[in-house]
Parts: sequence; C-alpha cells; structure tokens
Amino acid sequence: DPTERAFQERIDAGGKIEPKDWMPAGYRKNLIRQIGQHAHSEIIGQLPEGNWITRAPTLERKAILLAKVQDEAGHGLYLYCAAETLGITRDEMFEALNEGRMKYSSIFNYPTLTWADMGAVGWLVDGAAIMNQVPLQRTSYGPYARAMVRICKEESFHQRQGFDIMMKMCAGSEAQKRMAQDALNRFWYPSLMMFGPSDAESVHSAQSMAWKIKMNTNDELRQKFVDQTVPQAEYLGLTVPDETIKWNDEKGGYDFAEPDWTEFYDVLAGNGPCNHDRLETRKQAWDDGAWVREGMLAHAAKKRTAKVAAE
Amino acid sequence: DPTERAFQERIDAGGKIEPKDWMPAGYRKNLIRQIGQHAHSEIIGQLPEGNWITRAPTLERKAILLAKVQDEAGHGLYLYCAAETLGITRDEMFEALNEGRMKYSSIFNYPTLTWADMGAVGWLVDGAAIMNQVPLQRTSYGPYARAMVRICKEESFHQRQGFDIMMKMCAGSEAQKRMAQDALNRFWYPSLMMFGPSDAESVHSAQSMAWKIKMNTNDELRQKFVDQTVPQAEYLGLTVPDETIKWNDEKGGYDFAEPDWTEFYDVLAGNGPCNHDRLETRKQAWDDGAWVREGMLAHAAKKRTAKVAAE
Amino acid sequence: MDNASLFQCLLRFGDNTLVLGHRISEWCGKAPALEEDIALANTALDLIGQTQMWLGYAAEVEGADRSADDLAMLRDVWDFRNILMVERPNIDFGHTIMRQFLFDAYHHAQLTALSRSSDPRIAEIAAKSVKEATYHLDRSAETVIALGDGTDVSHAKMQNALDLLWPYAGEMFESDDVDAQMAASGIAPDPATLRDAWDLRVRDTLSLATLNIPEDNFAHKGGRTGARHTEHLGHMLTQMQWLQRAYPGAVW
Amino acid sequence: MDNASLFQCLLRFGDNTLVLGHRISEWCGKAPALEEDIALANTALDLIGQTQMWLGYAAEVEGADRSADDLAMLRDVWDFRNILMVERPNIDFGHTIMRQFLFDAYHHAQLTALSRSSDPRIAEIAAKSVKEATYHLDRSAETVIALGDGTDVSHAKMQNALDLLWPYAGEMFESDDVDAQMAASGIAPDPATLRDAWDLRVRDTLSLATLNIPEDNFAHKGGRTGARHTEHLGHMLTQMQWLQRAYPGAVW
Repeated sequence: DPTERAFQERIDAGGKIEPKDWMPAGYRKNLIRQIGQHAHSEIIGQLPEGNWITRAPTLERKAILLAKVQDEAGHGLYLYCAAETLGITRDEMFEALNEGRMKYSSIFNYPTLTWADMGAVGWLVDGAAIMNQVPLQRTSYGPYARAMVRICKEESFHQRQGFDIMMKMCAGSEAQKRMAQDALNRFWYPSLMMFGPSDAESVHSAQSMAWKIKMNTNDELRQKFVDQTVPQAEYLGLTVPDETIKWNDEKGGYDFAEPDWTEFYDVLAGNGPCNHDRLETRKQAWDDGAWVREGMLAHAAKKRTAKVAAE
Repeated sequence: DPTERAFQERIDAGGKIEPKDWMPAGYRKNLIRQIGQHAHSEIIGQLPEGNWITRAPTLERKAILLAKVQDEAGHGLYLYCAAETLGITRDEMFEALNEGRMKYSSIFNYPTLTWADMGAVGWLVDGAAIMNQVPLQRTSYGPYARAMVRICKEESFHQRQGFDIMMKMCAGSEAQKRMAQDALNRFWYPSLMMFGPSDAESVHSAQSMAWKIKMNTNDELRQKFVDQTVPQAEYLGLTVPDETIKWNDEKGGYDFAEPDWTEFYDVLAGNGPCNHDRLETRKQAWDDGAWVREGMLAHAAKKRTAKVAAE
Repeated sequence: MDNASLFQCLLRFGDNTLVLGHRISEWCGKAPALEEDIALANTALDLIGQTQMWLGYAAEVEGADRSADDLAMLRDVWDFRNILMVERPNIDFGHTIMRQFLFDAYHHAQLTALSRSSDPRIAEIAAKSVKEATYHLDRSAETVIALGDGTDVSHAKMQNALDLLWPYAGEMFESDDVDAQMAASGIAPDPATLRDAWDLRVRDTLSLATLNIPEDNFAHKGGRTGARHTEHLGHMLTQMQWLQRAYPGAVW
Repeated sequence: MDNASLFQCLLRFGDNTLVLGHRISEWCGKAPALEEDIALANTALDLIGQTQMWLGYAAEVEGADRSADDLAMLRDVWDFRNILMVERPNIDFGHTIMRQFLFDAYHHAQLTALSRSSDPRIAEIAAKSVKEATYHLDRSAETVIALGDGTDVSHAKMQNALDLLWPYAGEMFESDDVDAQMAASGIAPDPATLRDAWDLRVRDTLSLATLNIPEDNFAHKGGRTGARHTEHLGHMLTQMQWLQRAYPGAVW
C-alpha cells in the first residue's frame, strides 16, 4: 500500500504526523490507547498523593504537594486534548476508565502509607515515568510529542522535589530514616514494573517502535532506571531491597533481580492493593459530579440562546 | 366529670396509671410528648459523645464511653417502649423527630470540642438530667415510672464517671486544666437551661404537676442543681463562669445569674450550634438504614410463611 | 494597640485561609471535572500561601519563638481564630463553591481595605493576596451563577447550600475589642464596614443565580473569638497536625 | 520459641480486635435501628476489652516498659499487625456486618483453639473471649442471612459486600515463621488449620443467605506481617491516637 509506505517513510525521516494527516487505523487505535492510558495515569495519580495533602507536615510541603497534583491534573488535560485530536472525547475516555476498558499505570494501585512515600513517589515513580517520557518528546505524533515537551519539564521538577523529601528524611530522626527505607522497600519493585514486562512478552512493541510511538524497549528503560537509581539510593544511605544487585563492568550497568511478574499480572487483573478503591473513588467523583456538569451545560446553553436572541 | 375526678383522685392518692386504664386525652398527649422527647434526647445524646469515642485517649476510656452510649441507646429503648404503651409507634416517633415535629433536649445542640467535654457532659449534663429524673421515678404513669427507675441507676453511674474524668483533668497538666475550665465555661449555662425557663413562662407546668407528670418546678430543680454543682466545681479547682454566684444564707442556697434565654429560644427554634448537624446525622442514618430494616422485615415474613407452610 | 491584639487579628486572617485552604485541598482528584480539580487545587494553593504570610507575621509579632508551622500544626481547636463557615465540611461541590463565594466576596473586600493598612507588612501581604482573591471571586461567582441558573437539580442544590451556609455568613462582620483597636489604629477595617460591599456583590450574584437569600439573619458565632468552634474543626486537626504531633521536632 | 515471636503473635491478636473495635465504634448513634446501635456498641466494647487483655500481655512479654495503651496509641501504621480486612472502611451496614461475620467465624475458631493454648495466660484470655465471640458470630450470621435473604435490594447489597470483602478473607489463614513457632510450641494454632471450620460455617451461612461465594480466591495480604497496610489504617490512627500524640505523657 503506497499510502501506508509513504506514512512510514515520513516517520522514518523524522517527520511529525498531525491530526488531519492520513494515518493507519492501527496507529490511531494504539495512540488513543497509549495517550489515554497516560492521561488516566495522571488523573488516578492524583489520588495516592492527595492521600497525604491533608497530612502534609508543613505549610510549605502542603503547598508543594498541591502544586504537584495541580500539575498532574494539567498534564491530564494536555493529554486528553492530544487524544481528542484522534477522534475520541474526554468523556468517552473517562467512561472507558470507569468501566475498566481503559487502563492506567499499575503503580497507582499501590498505597501511600507514610510521608516518606511522597518522597518515594517523586523520586522513583516520577523518575521511572521520565525515563519513558523523555524519548516520547520525539514521538511521531505531533500533538503527543508537544504535550510531552511540556510535561517533561514539570516532571523532572517533581522528581527533584521527591528526592529532596527523601534527603530530608534520610538526614532526619531514626524514625524518619526507617520510614524512608520502608518506602523504598515497598516502591522498588513496583517501580521496575512500570516499564512493563520484558519486550519478548510485550504485545505491542515491534509495530509501536516502527511507528515511533514507543521509542525504547522496556528492558532498555528499566536498565537505565536502575543504573540511575542505585547510586542515588547509596547517596541517601538507603538499601535497595534486592540482594542480587551488583555492578556489571562488562555491560556497564547493574545486574538486578526481576520483579515478581505474577504480582504485576495480578495488579493488571484488578487485584492490586488499591485497584478497587482508586476506581471507586473516581467513579464516585464522576457520579457525584454529574449534576454539576449538567448544570453548567444547561447554563451555557441558556446563555447562548439569550445571546442569539439579542443579536 | 366523675371519670376525670376519679382519675385525679387516684393520682393524688399516689396510685399508678397503667396502659389499659382510662386517661384524659391531654394526659396521654402530654405524656407522649414528654416521654418521646426524653427518648429522642437519649438517641441524639449519643452523638456528642460518639464524637469522641474514636478519639478516646485510652482503651479504658474508650470502653467506658462505649458502655455509656450503649446505655443511652438502651434508655431510648425503654422510653420508646413506655411511649408505645400510649398508642404511638417508635417509627412514628422517629419520623416526628426527623421532621422536627418532636423535640429533644436543647443541650445536645451544643458541640463537644475537647476530651474535657466528655467529663463536663457526664458531670453537668447527666447531673442536670438526674435532677429531673429522680423525682420522675414517682411519676403517675406506671411504665414511665418503672423505666425511670432503671434509667436513674445507670445515670448516676454516668455522672460519677464524668466527674472522674474532670478530676483527672484537673489533677493533670496545665493544658488539661485549661481544657476542663473551658468545658465548664461552655457547658454551665446550657446546663442551667436544661431545666427550662422559669415556671411562670412554662406552658405545660401547672396541669403536668397536678397529673404528676412533672414533679417539681423548673426553678426548684435549677436551684438544686446549682447548689450541688458549685461546691463540686470548687472541689475541682474550677471557676463557675458566673461572677454573681454567692451563697445566700437566708434561702439556704446560691444566688446565680439566669442563662441567656434568647439563646435558649434560638436553640429551640433550630439555631443552636449543632441543630442542623444533629438532625441531619439522624436523618441520614434513618434513610441509609431503610434497606436494612426492609430487608429484615422481608426475611422475617418469609420465615413466618415457611413456618406456617410447615405446620 | 497592643501586640496581643495584633497577634489575634493576624491569627484570624491566617486561620481563615489555613482552614479553608485545607478544606478545599480535600477535593484533590475528586472534583466534578478536570478543570474544577485544577481550579480547586489552585485556590487551595493560594490560600496556603497566604497562610504562610499571615501566620509568619503573627509568629513574629508574638515573639514567642514559634514559627508559622508551629502555629498551624501545634495549636488545639480553642486557639484557632477562623470563622465557623470555613471549617464546615465540604458536603458536596455546591456547598463547597457556595462557601467559597460567600468567603471570597468578604475576603476581596477585606484584602482591598487591608492593602491600605497603616501596618506596611499587612498592606504588603494584602496587596499580594488581593490579586488572587479577585480571581477566586470571579470564578466562584461565575460558578454559583451557572449552577444556580443551571438545571432544576443544580438550582435546588445551590439553594440548599445557601440556606445552610447563610447563618454562618454573619460572623464575618462581627466586631470585638480587638477589631476596635485595629480600626482605631488604621491597621485593619472594622469588619462591620465590609458588609455593604459584600451585600452588594452577594445580592447581585445570587440574583443572577436565581437564588433566594434567606430572610432569617441569625448568625452563628464563636469561631473568630475561639469561644466555640464546631465539632468539625477538631476532626480536621487530627489530620492536619498528625505528623507534627506524632514526630515532634522532626524536620521535613 | 522466642519472646519476639510471641510478642508479634499477641500483636496480631490485639491489633485485630483493636482496629475492628474502632471501626465498629464509628457507628455510634448512626445504625439502621436502635437494636443495631446497641448490638454494635456491645461488639465494639467486647473487642476493646479483649484488646486490653491481648495488648496488656503483649506489653509484658515485650518487657520494654510499654503499656497496652502505649501499644495502641503510640505505634505508627507499619508496626500494626492486624489483617487488612478489619481496617477496611465501614462503607455501609451491609459491608460492616459482612466483615463482622467473616471475622467472627474466624475469630470463634481461633479463640476456641487458643483456649487450649500451652500458654496459660493466652488460654485464659481466649476462654473469656470465646464466649463473646460465640455471641458475635450468632448475631452477625443471623443478620447476614436475614439481609441476604431479605429484599432484592438487601440481597444485592450483601452480595456486593461479599464480593468486595472476599479477597480480604484469605489473609486470616496465612502462615509465616512466627506462626510456625507458635504452632510448634502449642501456643497458637497454625492459621491454616482454622480454614476448614471457617469454610464450613461460612458456606453454610452464605448458602442460607442465598449469596454466591466468589470463585476467585486471590487474597490481599501485608497486614499481619506489617509489610503493607491499606491507606485506611493511617487515617484511622490520626483519630485514634490524636490525644496521646497531642498531649504526650498526660494522664486521662
């Protein structure tokens, strides 16, 4: 098919695809899935951090956390807009999320149990997210790539803030150090899982990479994340909860243990520690908010009618 | 009317009226109002204390408080049963409460703000209640009098527990003493109001006293309460928030300032600090519980049918 | 004018923004629409920022070696000086936005007056804050109008919110000795003087929202003097102050 | 058998009753009927009483000069050893009573076995508690049956509660080194051995209640080891521990 070949050549040459351009149905479908899932992750991702906003230890920490979840909602907004250029509405995506037809990152199905988790989420979870997102600034779909540029700038800021919390905890009291270690213990493997299973087992990988929707293999990114994070843990005086971790001179990176992929598939299947609560919270918010959305629409319609009548 | 005269003579002679006996419509109506109001007060009275069950400072205090609210629910049960002998159902009374057609004691429209309030409620509020209830053990309506006997035994126990909390607070840290004084400051006048306005202004008094539904005047009981409570406050090292309080040798009691009756009527009119929240909590509980009550009734009906079929 | 009164006055400013900011922050991730999530987080953020300034200055004035965080995290209910309205629970989005509007209309008038304070520090904080308050007021007024004049359901919910909150509005205009001292020395306006501007704005907006202002002007009070808060504040503090109470002296 | 393991074992007993007792106590004054208010208060009271005994003994075994109250009021989430199910929020009466039933059926079997413990103190506490647990189980089972076999609405709500809670039941029967030590020394049964009695009772009751047991036997865990509680426990502690945290060392 010459159209399809021309499309692929344009991508190979580093060109951007824009909303009005022709694109293969699979490209469109995969992008909607991927951008939508990313957007949903920003939205659901507000909840584990929102869980500590009301318990933030200082006014400054509360302000920083508020600003962060506000950014996340903003990222959600950019991403939903990017997905909407592909012919799906935000409400359709919300409904797909609420009904379990669309996913969000499995990491947000883990609970935040102490203040140190606010540090660990920023340091590890945002850190892992950035590994994924930085290359996506060069993704082939224009609106997605441009959204990523804005998002990456803020995410790296969030990661630094998370690391700053960890530094404070690790320089603090015994209880704070214990909290920090406990947070690392709980978030280490779930963070590794964020990159997805080894590419051999990943369904969408080869075609997505050809289309430049996916820029690196899962294993590449995971390795990069481990290589970046292990020295940071050492700097903090924390122990990565993996006894097998060891520098491998030959490959120029760390050897490390695989996460428990059974747990990963359990979480995907809905059996993560917080799947039910996270989704229930969003559904409840959506249902409780119906009268507000309807009221606003009705008022906007009245205003339009009044304006037309006045013209 | 000879029937009415015989009725009054029986009361005057100290006899008890029982459910199946003839009684004047006004006697029945007044008793339903009074017993119902008393029952509702036990039910609503659970809420200000329930507010601190989840924050009780020790396991023992939590257990004592739980036992107390359990007693109060039990008192409610006795009293609703007593009222039911007069030809009204508990559900009818609940609905009248929820719709504001029946009242409960105005004291429960005041908030409980610190742990010392658990002491003050026991000491002052239960103390004032007992002043009212002890003579009602001799009231003319049999079921009411018998309910009062059981209730009084437990109430005086509650009052001692409340005083015990106050003693601990007053023997404690500066903050605890301050808490105790603050609780007395907030509960003193509302407790005085519990006896109702001066009898001159009280609508139901004269007839109720003739019928022995009411055994003492409001002012008598208030004086008795003040005379009992002022020395207790002194013993605790607390200051009653009334600069005019002074022993009056001539009357053999304390002189004291009247509470702000405007506030009393505001609270009666629904403008107390907690009227809205208390009633809303009960309505919500009643509405949320509808499916449970209906489910239980439906199951009981099925069991009866099955039993009949089996016979 | 004595320092104790100025301290009380600053607590009243700072506790209002602290407590309302906290309430608003409870919405995180649960608003009716993404735009509202963002707007609520933004409002909470502004209010917490203002709290840092007010309580920071209060701590200096007190001179008892306490910080803004100490004031926020280590006082018990009786020492809080916010009005009762801001500690009311969120209940639903209608109550939340109605409370916000009633407060914003007051806050805007108050900060406008405070930006002319004889105390340069107060004038400076108010000048910064009034820009945020203007934006908050525009937004909450707009939302109240949209929902009041939306569907029958949204109208009923907004009327219900107004009826419930109205008795908590009057406390904003109460005055006492502290206010008298502040007014006399040109530090802060007597709250009673803010009522006309507030009335005008509120009546105008609620009329556009097709909502009826309750006739009863009974006003709950006890928050800004600390005499009697609601039961809700204590529950809020169990969350807000948890970490500082559980790990005293730790650095976060 | 070392003391540290016995301490852990006792925390597991005491934290279950503490946390569930607290959850139940949240119902105060809000139950669907007066009789339920009384029954729930009674259950909470029994559970808190049992907590005093378990944590009292735990504190002695630890020998670190802590009291039962210290253990209840001054540990943070990670040091709690209750199963996740008991820290789940009440949600509604259906969830509350279903959770109670699933726990009571376990608790009854556990206490029956513990009343034959080689540790006389444990045997004594269990013998006292098992009478209460018997009553709790009779009552919660009866209520589950009535509501499961009540109206369509009550049936649906109970099925919903069962579906949600079922993945939290499996943790009750998990074993680890601590349990192995306890079982070896005859102090406490291996939890796995309690499953048959529990299954029998639960299947019998749920069948009478016309409810379907979910087929998926996935089990959440992390509570009894402390590895990973739910987010709900931390919020509970902000309330439960408030006074002891805010006024350290005070006598109440």
